[in-house]
Amino acid sequence: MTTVIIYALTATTLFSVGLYGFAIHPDLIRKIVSLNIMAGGAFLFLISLAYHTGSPEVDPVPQAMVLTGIVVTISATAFALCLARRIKEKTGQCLLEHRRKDTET
Amino acid sequence: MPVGAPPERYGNITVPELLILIPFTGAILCFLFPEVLRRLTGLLSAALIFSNSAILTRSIFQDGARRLHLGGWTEPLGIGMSIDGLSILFILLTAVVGLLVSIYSASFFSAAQEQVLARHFWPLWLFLWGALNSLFFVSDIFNAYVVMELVGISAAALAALSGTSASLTAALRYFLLTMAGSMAFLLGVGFIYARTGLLDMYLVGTVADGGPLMAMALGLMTVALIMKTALFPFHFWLPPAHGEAPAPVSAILSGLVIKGSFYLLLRIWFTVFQNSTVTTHAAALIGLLGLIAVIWGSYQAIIQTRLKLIIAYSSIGQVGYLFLLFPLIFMTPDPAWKTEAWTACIFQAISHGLAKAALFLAAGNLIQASGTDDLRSMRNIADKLPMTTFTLALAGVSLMGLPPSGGFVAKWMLLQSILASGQWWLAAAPILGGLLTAAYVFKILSQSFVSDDKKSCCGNVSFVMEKSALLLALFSILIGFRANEVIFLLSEPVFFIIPGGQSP
Amino acid sequence: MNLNFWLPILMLSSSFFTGLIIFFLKEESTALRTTLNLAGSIFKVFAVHFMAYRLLVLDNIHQVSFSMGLGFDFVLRVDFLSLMFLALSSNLWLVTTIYSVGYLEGSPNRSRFFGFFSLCVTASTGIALAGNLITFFIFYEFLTLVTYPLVVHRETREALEAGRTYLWYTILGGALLFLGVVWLQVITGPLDFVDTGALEALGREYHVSLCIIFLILVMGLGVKAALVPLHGWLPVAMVAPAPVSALLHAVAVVKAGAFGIVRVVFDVFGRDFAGFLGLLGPLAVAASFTIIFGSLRALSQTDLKKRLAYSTVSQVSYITLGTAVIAYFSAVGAIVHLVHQGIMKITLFFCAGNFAETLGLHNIRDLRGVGRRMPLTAIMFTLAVFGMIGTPPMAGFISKWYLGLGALEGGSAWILVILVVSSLLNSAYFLPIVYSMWFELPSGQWKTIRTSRFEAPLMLLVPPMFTVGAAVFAGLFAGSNWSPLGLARQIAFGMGIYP
Amino acid sequence: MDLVFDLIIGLSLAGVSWRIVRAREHFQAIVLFITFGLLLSLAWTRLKSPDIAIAEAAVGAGLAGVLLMDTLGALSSPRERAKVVISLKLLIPCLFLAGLMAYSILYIPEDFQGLGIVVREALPQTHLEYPITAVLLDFRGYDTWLELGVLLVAVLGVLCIRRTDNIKGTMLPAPAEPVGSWIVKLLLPLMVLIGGYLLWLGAFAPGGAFQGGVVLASAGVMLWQSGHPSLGLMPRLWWKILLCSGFLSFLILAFSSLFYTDQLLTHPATKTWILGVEYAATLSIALCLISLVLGSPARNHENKGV
Repeated sequence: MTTVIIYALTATTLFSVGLYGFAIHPDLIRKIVSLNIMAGGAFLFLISLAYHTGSPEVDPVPQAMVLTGIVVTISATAFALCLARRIKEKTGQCLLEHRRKDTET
Repeated sequence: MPVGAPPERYGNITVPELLILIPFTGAILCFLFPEVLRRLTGLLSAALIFSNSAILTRSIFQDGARRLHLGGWTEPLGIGMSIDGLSILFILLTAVVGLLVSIYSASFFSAAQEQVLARHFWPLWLFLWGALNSLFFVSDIFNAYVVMELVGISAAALAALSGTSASLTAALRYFLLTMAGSMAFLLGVGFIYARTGLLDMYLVGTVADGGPLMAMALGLMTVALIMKTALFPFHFWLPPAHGEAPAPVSAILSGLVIKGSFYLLLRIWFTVFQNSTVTTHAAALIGLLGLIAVIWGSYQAIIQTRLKLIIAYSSIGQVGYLFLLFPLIFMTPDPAWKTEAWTACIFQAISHGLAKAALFLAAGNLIQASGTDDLRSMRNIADKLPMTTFTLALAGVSLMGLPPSGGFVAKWMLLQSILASGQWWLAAAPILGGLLTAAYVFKILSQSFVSDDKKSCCGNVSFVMEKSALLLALFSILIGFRANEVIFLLSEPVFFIIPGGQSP
Repeated sequence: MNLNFWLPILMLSSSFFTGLIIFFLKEESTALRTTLNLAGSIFKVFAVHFMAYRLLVLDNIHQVSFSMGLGFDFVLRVDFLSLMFLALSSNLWLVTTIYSVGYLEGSPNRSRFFGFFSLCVTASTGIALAGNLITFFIFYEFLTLVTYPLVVHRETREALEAGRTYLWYTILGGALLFLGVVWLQVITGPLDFVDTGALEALGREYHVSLCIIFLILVMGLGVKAALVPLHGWLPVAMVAPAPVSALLHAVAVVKAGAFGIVRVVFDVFGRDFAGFLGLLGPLAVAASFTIIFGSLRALSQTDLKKRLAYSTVSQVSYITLGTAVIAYFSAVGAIVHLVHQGIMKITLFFCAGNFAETLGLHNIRDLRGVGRRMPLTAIMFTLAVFGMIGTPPMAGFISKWYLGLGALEGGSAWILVILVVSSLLNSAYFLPIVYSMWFELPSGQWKTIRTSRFEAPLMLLVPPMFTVGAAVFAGLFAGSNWSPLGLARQIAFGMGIYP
Repeated sequence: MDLVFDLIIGLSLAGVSWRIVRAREHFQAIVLFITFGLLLSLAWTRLKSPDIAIAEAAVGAGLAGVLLMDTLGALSSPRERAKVVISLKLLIPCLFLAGLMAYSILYIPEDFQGLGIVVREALPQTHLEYPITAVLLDFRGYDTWLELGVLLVAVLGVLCIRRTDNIKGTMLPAPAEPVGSWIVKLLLPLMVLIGGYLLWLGAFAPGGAFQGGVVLASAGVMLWQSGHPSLGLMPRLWWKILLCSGFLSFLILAFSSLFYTDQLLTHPATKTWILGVEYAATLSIALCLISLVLGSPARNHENKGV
């Protein structure tokens, strides 16, 4: 039980730290990294549950979910990074804040 | 009695799975085919999906809700799909908007400079359509997460379609927020699994009780979905994302995609958490946010000067109405009025979806004709594009909630249940919101009554584009006459649970 | 074919589809447009008379109702009151159409104008036919929508401003009405106009809510009926072309509000019950205040149409006033004034339009001696003015007479004072115009805007002749059963109001 | 002893994540992120989830690291300093959230069961012996299908942003100084072998389509980075078909299942099917990941405005 608690606590901490990072960083790449930390937290939470079934064998369903989740996250990350690079190419910046100037022109 | 899995009925031969298979097949084919064939494939798929949706609607209407077990594995082991009155309404909305938007796009993207866009539009749009359809069938919380990601990526890619720096930034902002929401949702799935060890919505619904784990899960999932639906404090991503995309994409995003996450929110609140104690404070808070959204969004719409931005801000306001449902359901004692509030909300979602899509398509016509969507370019269009002006007017009527449109039916029922529940503070939404809506709708329309001598107008707009926008606007009016059918679809025999304890 | 069902539908569609078709006509196809318009309006006039025959002589009940699925039905039902309003709107539509064809000859955007014009008439037909408050509300909002383009028809900055003011007022009124209607529905369930008395059956605990609902409803309707202080839109909306003002003031917008108040008091709450709740006194006071205020404001106007507008503010409130007194004569007076005010006011606006269109006269000062140049118009104007003031034997006299009798009968003698003061004020702001038209010398050369064989184009002369004739006959033959007064009496009887 | 180990992993994960957020330089943050991925793999090994450990090592630390580094190179000078201040306005809600979640975690039931038992009971009815593979491919095959869809859509999205239909054309030109080609020559066959082995293993032991695909993807990226042209030789249509192959195989399964059974995605009674699906999925995962990693816009501006 303690193991589960430790890892679950770590997981929620990671999620919160990731959220914090997501919120404070104006820079796109740091936002995306923070999102990946959040994802890591969510995955760790699921896996700590998988471990905690009492039986010697680990619950396969959360593991399968996390495998799926990892693929989804890497796809999303790659897509977001591609967008960020394109924005950099177009505007020379890598921030979300220059929006107003653009919409007016 | 708590409501578990719905009965399984196989009295007929309709195949709901086709609604997922056809768009996905279409998307793959569009991706593999050379460009000349893509448009044809897209239109063909759209027509097929539409006809299948219609058939399925009829079947649900006659035989009631359905439950599928994918792979032949029953829950909790496998993934289920559920098709009930609620999902079929959204499926039908998607089918109608989707078909007309597809027809519109076939013409919209045919201009030479747009062809490069068409190449990417068709596969992404069909993927999105398939993802939306599977979202409306969803009955498993982890599956919901995957589907949402599918919706999110394809929607963000579509939002970036026009490739301007503004649209790219808007798309990325939207996507990052969606992704953060998905993470929160996934963690919420974890919390639910930690409490119940289940993933199927209906099973969780029957087992789940209160407790910190469930409360946390509810909180995380609600915030996640609220972000994706662009409720008030999280609304900032919507106007640029919807305003900068090409017209058919805006129509899809505003009309359908935000409805998808709202649909999931309904499922989470009223299926997954049907028995756990939801605090009335949380519901009231959401209602308050909805109220603020109605007023703030409409106000912002009034002060915009670009047509598409007005329409986009209007989405924030109109979506706010949907969230009034929560305080109404959880703070109203009388089940009859709960049902009414419920119907009002769904009606609002549907009529807004139709009207908003029509407005964006009409805005697309305007842009194609005059090259800009500045409100001043609307002068003279009454002569050149009477059909488009008419579309704007009809859809505007529905948004304002004037009779006999769908929006009217929604606001009518909404106000009625607000008054019946005695929560007076909520009445500000339909009344004040209606006034503000009228203000920006007439801000648009009054321009078309001005003839300008400087004839900057007009390029030609194809017949198909004008007609498909007009049809959508007409539907948004006519749905007001079909309230009975909608109410029936949301009623007991067809719908799994009626929120508010009217279940048998 | 079941005429009881189809006749109301036909009434609505005769103008509705005319309007829709006209939208899609080319600007140049004047002949086709005029034909359509006239065909539609003539059809409507015949249909109304046929319906009147069937209702009054054959006692057929015309009713259309289908469910909207919202706990209420969409009901069209013809009773005496709606018949009267229908007769008014269909006849005046016909004359106004003729007038507008002449008036707008050669001006731009005529398809749009006539399209919305027909829709506007559809809306007021619907308001007349509505069998319950919800159906009434539907058409009431429709009316708002379709009159806006008419108000801004001239497309000038001023017109757009006026349109905006008009919208703010009417949409606000619509929202209030919406709130009231929904609230009433929540308390009582579906409530047709024929179910008068249902509210009385409710327990005492509802009385406060009912009072608030009444207030909200009257405020919502009062915007269109131009009850002070909700009248602000009306003088501004004068920028619209003359036929629009005429229609707006005589049958469409203002009258819709007044008609609504009549419906609410008589058919929804029931007059006695409203009186029991203590609602009629304040209503009467509000109406009286409006009457006096409107007249006073009219005195200070120098623009002819503006003066007429304030006169409308004042005159329409006679209807409200009559509604608010519990007396047979007041009821009859209120109902008959619906018609009388309509035909007199439309005449005045037609004449004002003639002055403006042929000689470019807008200001009252410019009207000096116009009686010599345009005698026919001036005569009609004078007759209508006398009607407005309430000189026998004009129609206006009948209304005022009945209202006065009612005031005495209802024991509210102060209303009599109001009537007298108002008549004096009416004379004060109308008679100087008449005087200067006939007895003063023109200040300079007349500039001619439009030349024609007569003093004005025939199309502009015949309609006011028709309406002023109606006003005279309504007064002269008031005793007949078929006069507006006769009908009003029957309506009162139908409502269970006896002398 | 385990407990101490757990605590160390937990604390270092939290510490590293905080360092990532607080890092001044982007480059530093990304290096730390790769460390973070490795630490996570460690945690997963500890939690008896070797499959995820493999996946994380290959994706979290490997592909994501390559992606981020690559992007960083394209976006800005990696040593660029970000302004990192602690914002209490944001920190306090986050701490509050963390506190709430920590509190609710204490309520995880002692006798938590999960779905493990149900899966084990149903396992004999499938043709697979390894439960995770069974969950992925059979019990929850729909999820896997949609996951392949997400991968494919991400590739489509990248193509859309790049405004091209030809994935190969978008790839970065091979670096001027390729990774030492001898390493590639040594590692590549090994990785392909490992990938295939993992795939084969998946039927009865840790491993499977996903892990195999990820390892193959890493091999492919390495191959490209080394300047080897082999990937570019594949015909365009084949590339496309392989991209779709996983999704397509599920689609075919779905259609055919409609004919012989009444439930979608029901596997037929032979093992061939399920293996075919798995192989197709492996290939398309590998190819999609390669396309995603290599298909981002070029760091040089030669393609600007395409």
